[in-house]
Formats: sequence, structure tokens, C-alpha cells
Amino acid sequence: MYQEVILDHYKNPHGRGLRDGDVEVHHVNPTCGDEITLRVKLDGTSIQDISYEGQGCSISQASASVLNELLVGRQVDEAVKVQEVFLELMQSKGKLEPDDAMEDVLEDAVAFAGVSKYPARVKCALLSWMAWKDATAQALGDGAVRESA
Amino acid sequence: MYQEVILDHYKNPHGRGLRDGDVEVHHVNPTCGDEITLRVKLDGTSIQDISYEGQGCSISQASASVLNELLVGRQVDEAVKVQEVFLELMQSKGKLEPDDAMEDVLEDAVAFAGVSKYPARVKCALLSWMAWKDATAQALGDGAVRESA
Amino acid sequence: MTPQLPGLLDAEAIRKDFPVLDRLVHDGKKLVYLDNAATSQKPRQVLDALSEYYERYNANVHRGVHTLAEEATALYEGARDKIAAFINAPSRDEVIFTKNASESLNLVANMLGWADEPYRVDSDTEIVITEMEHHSNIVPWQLLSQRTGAKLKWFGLTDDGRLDLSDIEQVITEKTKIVSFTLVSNILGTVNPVEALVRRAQEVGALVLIDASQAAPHMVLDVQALQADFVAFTGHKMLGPTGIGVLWGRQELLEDLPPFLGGGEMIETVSMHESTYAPAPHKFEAGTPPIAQAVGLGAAVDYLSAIGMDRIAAHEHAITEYALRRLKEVPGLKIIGPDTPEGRGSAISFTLGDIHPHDVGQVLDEQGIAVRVGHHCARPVCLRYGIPATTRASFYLYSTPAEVDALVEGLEHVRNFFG
Amino acid sequence: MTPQLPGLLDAEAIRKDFPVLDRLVHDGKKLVYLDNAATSQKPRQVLDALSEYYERYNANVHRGVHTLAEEATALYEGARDKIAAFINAPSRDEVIFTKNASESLNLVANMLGWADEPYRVDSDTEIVITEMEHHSNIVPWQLLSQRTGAKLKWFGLTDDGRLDLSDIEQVITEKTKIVSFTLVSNILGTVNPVEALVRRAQEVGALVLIDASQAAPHMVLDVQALQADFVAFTGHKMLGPTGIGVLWGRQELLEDLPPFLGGGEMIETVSMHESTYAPAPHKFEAGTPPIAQAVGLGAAVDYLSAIGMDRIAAHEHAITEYALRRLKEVPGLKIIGPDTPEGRGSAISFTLGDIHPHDVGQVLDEQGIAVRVGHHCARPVCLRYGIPATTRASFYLYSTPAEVDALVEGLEHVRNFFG
Ligand SMILES: Cc1ncc(COP(=O)(O)O)c(C=O)c1O
Ligand SMILES: Cc1ncc(COP(=O)(O)O)c(C=O)c1O
Repeated sequence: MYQEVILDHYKNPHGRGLRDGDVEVHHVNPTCGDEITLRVKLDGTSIQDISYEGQGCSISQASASVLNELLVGRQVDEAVKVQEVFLELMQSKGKLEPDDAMEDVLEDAVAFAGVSKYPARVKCALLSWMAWKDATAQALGDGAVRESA
Repeated sequence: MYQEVILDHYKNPHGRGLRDGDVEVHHVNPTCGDEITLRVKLDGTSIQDISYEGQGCSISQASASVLNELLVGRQVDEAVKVQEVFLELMQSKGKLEPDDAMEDVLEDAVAFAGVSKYPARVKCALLSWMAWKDATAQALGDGAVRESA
Repeated sequence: MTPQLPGLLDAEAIRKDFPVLDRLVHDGKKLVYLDNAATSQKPRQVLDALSEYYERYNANVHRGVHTLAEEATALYEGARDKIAAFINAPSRDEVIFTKNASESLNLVANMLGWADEPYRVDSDTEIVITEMEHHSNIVPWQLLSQRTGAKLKWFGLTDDGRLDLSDIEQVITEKTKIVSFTLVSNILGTVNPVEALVRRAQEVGALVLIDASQAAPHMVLDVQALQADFVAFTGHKMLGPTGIGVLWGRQELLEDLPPFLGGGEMIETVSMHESTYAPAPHKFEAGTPPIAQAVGLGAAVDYLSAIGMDRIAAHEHAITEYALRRLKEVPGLKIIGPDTPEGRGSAISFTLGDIHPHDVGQVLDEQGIAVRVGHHCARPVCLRYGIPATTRASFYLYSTPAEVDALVEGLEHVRNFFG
Repeated sequence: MTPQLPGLLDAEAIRKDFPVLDRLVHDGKKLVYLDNAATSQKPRQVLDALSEYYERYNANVHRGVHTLAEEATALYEGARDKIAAFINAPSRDEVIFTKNASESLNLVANMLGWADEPYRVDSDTEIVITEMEHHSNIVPWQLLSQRTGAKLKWFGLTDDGRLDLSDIEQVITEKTKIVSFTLVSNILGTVNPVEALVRRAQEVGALVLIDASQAAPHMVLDVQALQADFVAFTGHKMLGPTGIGVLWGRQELLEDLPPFLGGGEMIETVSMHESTYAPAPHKFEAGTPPIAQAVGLGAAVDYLSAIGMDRIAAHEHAITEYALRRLKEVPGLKIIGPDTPEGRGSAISFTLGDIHPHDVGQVLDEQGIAVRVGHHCARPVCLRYGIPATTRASFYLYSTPAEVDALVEGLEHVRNFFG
């Protein structure tokens, strides 16, 4: 499960550290103690920044780094679609072989396909993504993002 | 376990029916519902009568009949000894082979040796004997019989 | 010769799966096992599932990242999926593993005792059961009643062994918080009218708990069709191992109701000052669960489903019909409970003249025939019918008409013996 | 080469009895099972006892008059005799079978909650535990405290992983009704000072419950020597099946205290209006007990006793000493808990630099090495030491120095991988 890509993100995380943001959330995975504090900064519906700090395993750390790399600069609705595809992949229990279309959407995040075989680790991979979804919904002040969950 | 002797006592019980007595007791075996009402009549320390009525299986019925046959007419202290030997036999889990001495004491009651192998039935065989012991102790109004339990 | 009855399974083929049925007792007598209402025998498939679990996968479940822990978790949770499908549960998360049906029943009683409104059972409220319950569906409610002050009420029985619902409006009232009853009586064999009871309970807003211990092994059990709130049953009576039971409960109730046993596995997060609880079913599964036993029960429902619960029910119906007919030929035999095959399961209780059931059972045993005698953990039924005990023969998918014949012959022998 | 350590058992011979230890994982890696504190593996002798029970004797216990019922009862009650002897109980009737240690602990908490004076826990009284308890010895007391208003207090920990008893007189007071603590910590490995705790509890008249879940498998357990009132442990950690636990309690307490679960087997007589209860242990064993599991646990203690608990303890001590020495060689590794072999069991928790335990565990698993990672159901210990989780290696009678070497090598690999 430890793809080179994941290890790279773990060792050299993108956009780590807390910066200015519109909303801050704190999410915890109670079963393993992984934690993340995450801030989103929007410009209208465009994602200006996702900054974060946390502790946890390589999977949760790398996943936050990928999230940052993949979503910053996008429109929220595009980003939500990426998040949905990632969620689908993570819930696939290793049974989903990412095709080209999926790779186009997820880029580095396809490296997490192997993690989906490990139920205990899926939550680690999803932690930052769930935190981001929550923060974004709050920042937009409506249920739009929440609904598409 | 159903020795001829036991079946005989079951079909033709000795001294069944309630007659005049000094003390009456009612004992129940809660696990199987066997019941006995038993009266003792003493003349000093000599057992004049043991009368009883009850419902229950052949073992409990036959055992009451044997009790009556064996103990009526005896001195209480002799009877207590018989009772103790019977108790020992019944608690032997089928491991005690009655010898001549025991047969002399227990007479027909040695037929119950086989019952001692069946834990569920030992209580049936002992029901009337425990009732008798209780009634006798009450009739004597002291702890003498109780103590030797 | 034993007749061929319509609806019978190929019991000879099935019996090959059950090693214990080859047992000889009392110096070479073939075992005739008619004590299935007490516990069923286990097919090789279940025993193999147990051995395979211990020999290849054994580990503690949940939270492990090593291979065995993940495999064991998948097997344990996979068993939950199987049980959920077997009872047509809307969600797998509604299936709680307990140690037996008794724990399942006590679990509900305790949840309600500690619950907040609107579920809370207290001194202003009433609990309703029936006179034909197993002690495991009586004593928990007596304890709850003593401990909360709630009033315990019950439905009585008719002379022919059915629930007397004539006073249903007086028994189940606006004060009733819970109605708990058995789907099939373990002593009388009676199948109870679920619909009437559920309808009345719903009218007054009471919860319904169904004790399906004698139903799950023998018929199609569809918790959605039953419309109950909770359904309890036990593994060892349905080809599964000892040491496992099930409580099914409606999701929103399981969310709202408080936990019962506290400990590992049932928590979300713990500090010395306070704890929060995992979502159901884990909230109600404190400690290391009966992992191997769940796997074994999963194999048992696979076995039952492969044959088909409807076909098993038809087989038992045919056997029961035949048994009732044959038993009525025995002089002095009186059936306690419904004496026709309609609306009853395959447990048949009876008395035989004034021969005590202990004697009946013992003499049958000497011929290799295993029946149960006593009050069958339903003593109020014996009190109701003024008898100290009954003899009970109970059948299952591997029972044959020849075994019924053996029983009837055995009873003739009993009569002669004590005659 | 791996050294020959004094006190080692012939683990190679022992390992032949454990089928799972031949398992290969991840395409042919030999399984190195170091998760024994979570659950132990089972020897063939235990699996054979289970199979034999189901294939020859299976029946429901107590009250049956047929052969199988009598044989099954003798086996089940025989298992009780074996456990009683194993823990040196003064009487077999003091041994209660439960489903796991968690139920045993909850059972005591509930008995005390419903008890009459002088045992009753209520809002004027206090409960004492420790900060190193397993969640199963924390949550039941939190629930009891919430439900009765009793105050929950606890002993904190020293920096080197031992109980801080410096304030024992303030923690255990005249108001204390129960002191419940673990004999051996499942996360730190610490062996606790029973005598000091029991002495103080006796001074103030409090009852003592000892959680021996991590002790019973590994050392001589003598309930009389401990001088406790209750001792709880679990079958699956001591070579036995899942689905069975034990509570030992002093006879006079078991007589005085009220029942917990109600149902079949635990009663003396039942009517709709009231019930009376059987004497202990049956009073606390509602419903069909874990019959096969008790038989399996009996076989497990036979196996342990044949080797000798003192020799098993010596073996584990040698392995632990070696493991501590070798682990200290790993750069960045920090032991959480006592770091010398004195006064500790064979579970060793550690952190490895800032590599998260999940990653440590996963990479070890890829090499076939099974350890546990997380808070080990003792989250307050992690909070106390300011760490999110630990990696834990835990040994048993079949563990070898070569497995310690494999662990140390594996950890080197982990360091390189994430370095
Ligand atoms: C110290 C301790 N207490 C209690 C338990 C609970 O045992 P079980 O999960 O079998 O109930 C465990 C094991 O998980 C333990 O290590
Ligand atoms: C109707 C009914 N309910 C409950 C039970 C209790 O099941 P268990 O003993 O497995 O808890 C039984 C069986 O004994 C039963 O027949």
C-alpha cells in the first residue's frame, strides 16, 4: 500500500502549516487518534488555499498533502467532484481498478487505491478530505456541499 | 437403575397415606417439582409411624416407601445411622459398591445404588429422607439430629 | 413400515452431515435425538468453519493492522452480513451479537430501564409478557419491574394452549412501554399471533420485543414482516455453536438507547472523566466478541439457507403431523398444547397417565431415545395446567418418521414397565 | 545467531501444537505472531476438545435425563472443576462462567449497583480504579457512577509506568466500596502491587476486584494468595476459545449479592408473580452457558498446567528480558512502561521516533510480523504520556528469541522505509 507517491507526499508535504483562512475545523479519528486542523480560504467559489496541521500516520499525512495539491486553485464544484471520486475509490475495498478517466481526475490520489483494501486505514486516508468538506460547507454557509455527500 | 425392588415399592408403597403424627413437614424439589408431605409420630425416642403423601417419580415414591419400611419401629439414633449410610450411598456417584455390612443396614435401600450415577435423580431419592430428618429434628425439638447431618 | 410423508426432506442425506447422530448409547443403542428444542446438533460444515477459523485466522478483531486481525475482522463482520440477510434486516448494523438469547432479552430490559423518555420504563409504566414465556423472557422483566417499580402484566392461556387475547385492550394500555412475547412456545409448540399483538402495541405506542429462539431455527424469519422493534434468538438451537446469540433492533432505537455492558470495542473515545460510545452494533458489544462462534453461526445459516427455511418448515410440519397422529394412539397420553399441526411448531409436550416424566425420560433414554422432561424453563405453563412437568419430544430437519415410530414404541415400553 | 537464554521452554516442540503458527502471510512470509496480549493462539488439544464435544456429546446442560445431556453436564461442570483448581479457588461453586472478562467486570459493577447494604454503591460512596485500566475496567465503573451518583476516583501513573500510590490514603477512603485494578497492564506490561492495594482496601472495608486478564495466561494465579474478593479473566488470551470468561468471587459475597442477568438456569423456582434464584454459580449464569467453550477452556488449562505456569512465566521472563535488551538497540525507540524485566509482564509498548504506530504495524505486517498498534483499549495511558498510540509486541509460551530478532530487524526496515 505504501506507493512511492504516498511516501513522497508524506516526506515532503504540500502546503503544510496553518495560514490565513475563512473557516477552521478540527477533525479526529477516535479509533486511532489521528488529528487534523484545517483551514479553507475561498474567493467566491474558487479555492484560494487549504492549509493544515496535524498528527497521524503516513497515510493521513500524505492524503492531506495530495488534497492540497489537487484542490487548491479549483472551483468548489469541481473540487467536490474530485472528493466524490476519491471517496468512491476509498470505499471500494480494493475492488476498483482505477481507469484512465479516474486517473485524470485523481492524479496522485490514485496511489491510495491500495489503501482501500485495509479497512482500518481507509479512515486515515479520508480524514483530511472529510475535514475539507466540512470546512467548505461552513465557509459557503449552506448545505450545497453537504448534500452531495 | 430401575431395580425390581424399586419398581415393587413404587407399585405397592409401604405405609403411604397421611396418619396421625407429632410433626408434619412439606418438602419440594424445585428443579423437578417432586413434592412430599410427611408426618412422624414418636414415642419418646422410638419411631411409631412415618406417614406420607406426595407426587413425584418412581424413585422418589419408592424411596419414601423404603424409608417407611426401614425406619418405623426403630430408635431415632439407629434410624439416623441408617439415614447417614443411605446419604453416603446416594452421594457416591455410582462409585460405591455396597458391601455386606452396608446391605445389612440398608436392606431394600441398597437397590438405589444405581441411582447415585444419575445426578438429576439423586435428589428424588433423597427427598423423603431429608423430609424425615427435618420432621424428626422438629419433633425432638432440638438440634441433635440436625447436627449429625 | 414408516410411511413416506409429503414435504419431507432427504433426511438420510442430511444426517450424514451430523457426526453425533451416529452415536450409540447404552451399549449399542442408536441415538434417537428428539431434544432439539433444548439445543440442535451441529453439521460438519459448522465444525469445519470453527476449526478453520482457529487454525488459520484466529486474531482479535477490529483495529488490528496485521493480516490475521484483518482476516478475522472480515470473517466476524461477514458473519454479521450473513445473519442480517438471513433475517432480512434492513441494515447489517442492526444485528448485535450476544452470548445467547437470554442476554439479548436482558439487554433490551436493561436498555429500557436506563433509557431516557420516551422509552424509559419506570414506576408509572407497564411491561407486558405472556404466561407461556421461557424463564429467560420472564425473569429479566421481573427484575426490571422490581428495580424500577414498573408493573408487570401478562396474557394468560386458553385450555388448548394458546394465548388468551380476549382482554388485550386491558392488558396492553397507554401505560405499556414494552410488549415481549415468544413467537413459538418452547413447551407448548404454539405459534403466537404476532400481528394482533403488534397492532395493539403500535396503537398505544409500546415497543415490541419478539423472542424468536424457537422460530429462527425452524421457519423463515423476516424481521421487517414481523414489524417488531427487537427480535432475539440464540445460535445453538439453529445448528450454530454454543456461546452466541443475536439481538436485532431497529436502527433509530439502537441509536437512542443507552449501552448496557461497558468496555473495549463499544467505545468511541475514553478518558478517565468521560467516554463516548461507538455507533450500533458495536455500542452493545463490549469486550472481545464471540468471534469464532459468530463465524460458526454464519456457517450454520449458510447451511440452513442452502436447504431453504421454507422446506425445513415443511419437513417439520410433516413430521409434527405424523407425530401428533401416532402419539394420540398411545393410551393415556395427553398432549399439552395444540394437538393439531396447525399454528404450532415441532415441539410436542405430553403427559403419560400418571407416570412421572422423569421416569418416562429415563426409560426412553435406556432405549437410546433422548427427550427432555421437566418444566422446560416455562414453569408457569405447568402451574397453569396443574401438572408437575411434561415429557417433550422436539424435531428438526434431520428428524425422520422412523424416529417418531421409535418414540411411540419406546412409550409403549414405558407403559408396560410401570404398568 | 540467536542466543540460548536460561529458562526457555522448548518452544519448537510447543509450536507444533499450534496449527496457525505454520501460517504464511503476504506471499510466503512466515507468521511471527507477537499479538498475544490481544488474543492467544489455540493448541490442537483445545480444538480437539471442541470438536469432540460437538461430535459426541453435544446437548443442553442441567436437568436432562438423557445420556448426552448427562455427559455434556459432566463435561461442563468438569471444566468448572479444572478452572477452580487452576486458580486455587476454595470452592468450585465460586467459579462463574461469563462470555469474556468484560462481562465479568460488568457483572461485579452491576451486582454492587443493585446490592443491599453493606455492599451497595450509591451517591454517598466511592469507586476506585487506576489510570492504567483496560477500557473494560473503566467504562463499567463510569456507567455505575453515572447511574448511582457514586464518585469515581483513580490512581495516577508515575513517569516510568507504575501506579503512583503516594496518595493511597486519600484515594481509598472510608467511603470506598470497591477497588478494581488490573494485576498486569495490557499496555505497559506493569505488574501491580496487589498487597498494598488489598491491605488498604481491607483497612477501610472496601471490596477488591482484580482484573487478571493479562495475568491468568502468564503466571501462577492463586486467588487465595491474592486475598481479593473477585478475580476476572478471559478465556481467549489463555489458549481457550473466544466466547468465554471467568469471574471468581468469594462464596459469601456470591450468596449475598443479587443476580444480574435473569433467565433459564439461574432460577430455583419461577412463577409469574415471583422467582427465587439458584445458589451460585448458577445464579449468575442465565441462559444456555458457553458449554463447548468451557470444555475448551478446561482443555486449555490442562495444557498450561501440564507445562507448568511457573515454567511459562520463566520462559516469558527470559524472552522479555532479551526483547527489552534488543529493542533498546533500535535508534529512536522509546519503551512506554517499565523498561527493565523486573515487575513486568511480557507485553512491551514502544514508540519509534515520530513514525506513527499504524505505519510501524503495517510495514511489520508486510514482513509477516503481527504486532498491535493503537491505544490498546487503554487510551488514558496514551493521554497520560502524551502520545497518540503505541506499537505493542507481546509474547507467550511459544515465542522464541528468533522472533524477537525478526521484530528488531523488522523495525530497522521500518526506519529505513520512513527515514
Ligand atoms: C487487562 C485487560 N482487561 C480486560 C480485557 C478484556 O477482555 P475481553 O475483551 O476478553 O472481555 C483485556 C483484553 O482485551 C485486558 O487486556
Ligand atoms: C423460547 C425460548 N426463549 C429463550 C431461550 C433461551 O435461550 P438461551 O438459553 O440460549 O439463552 C430458549 C431456550 O432455552 C427458548 O426456548
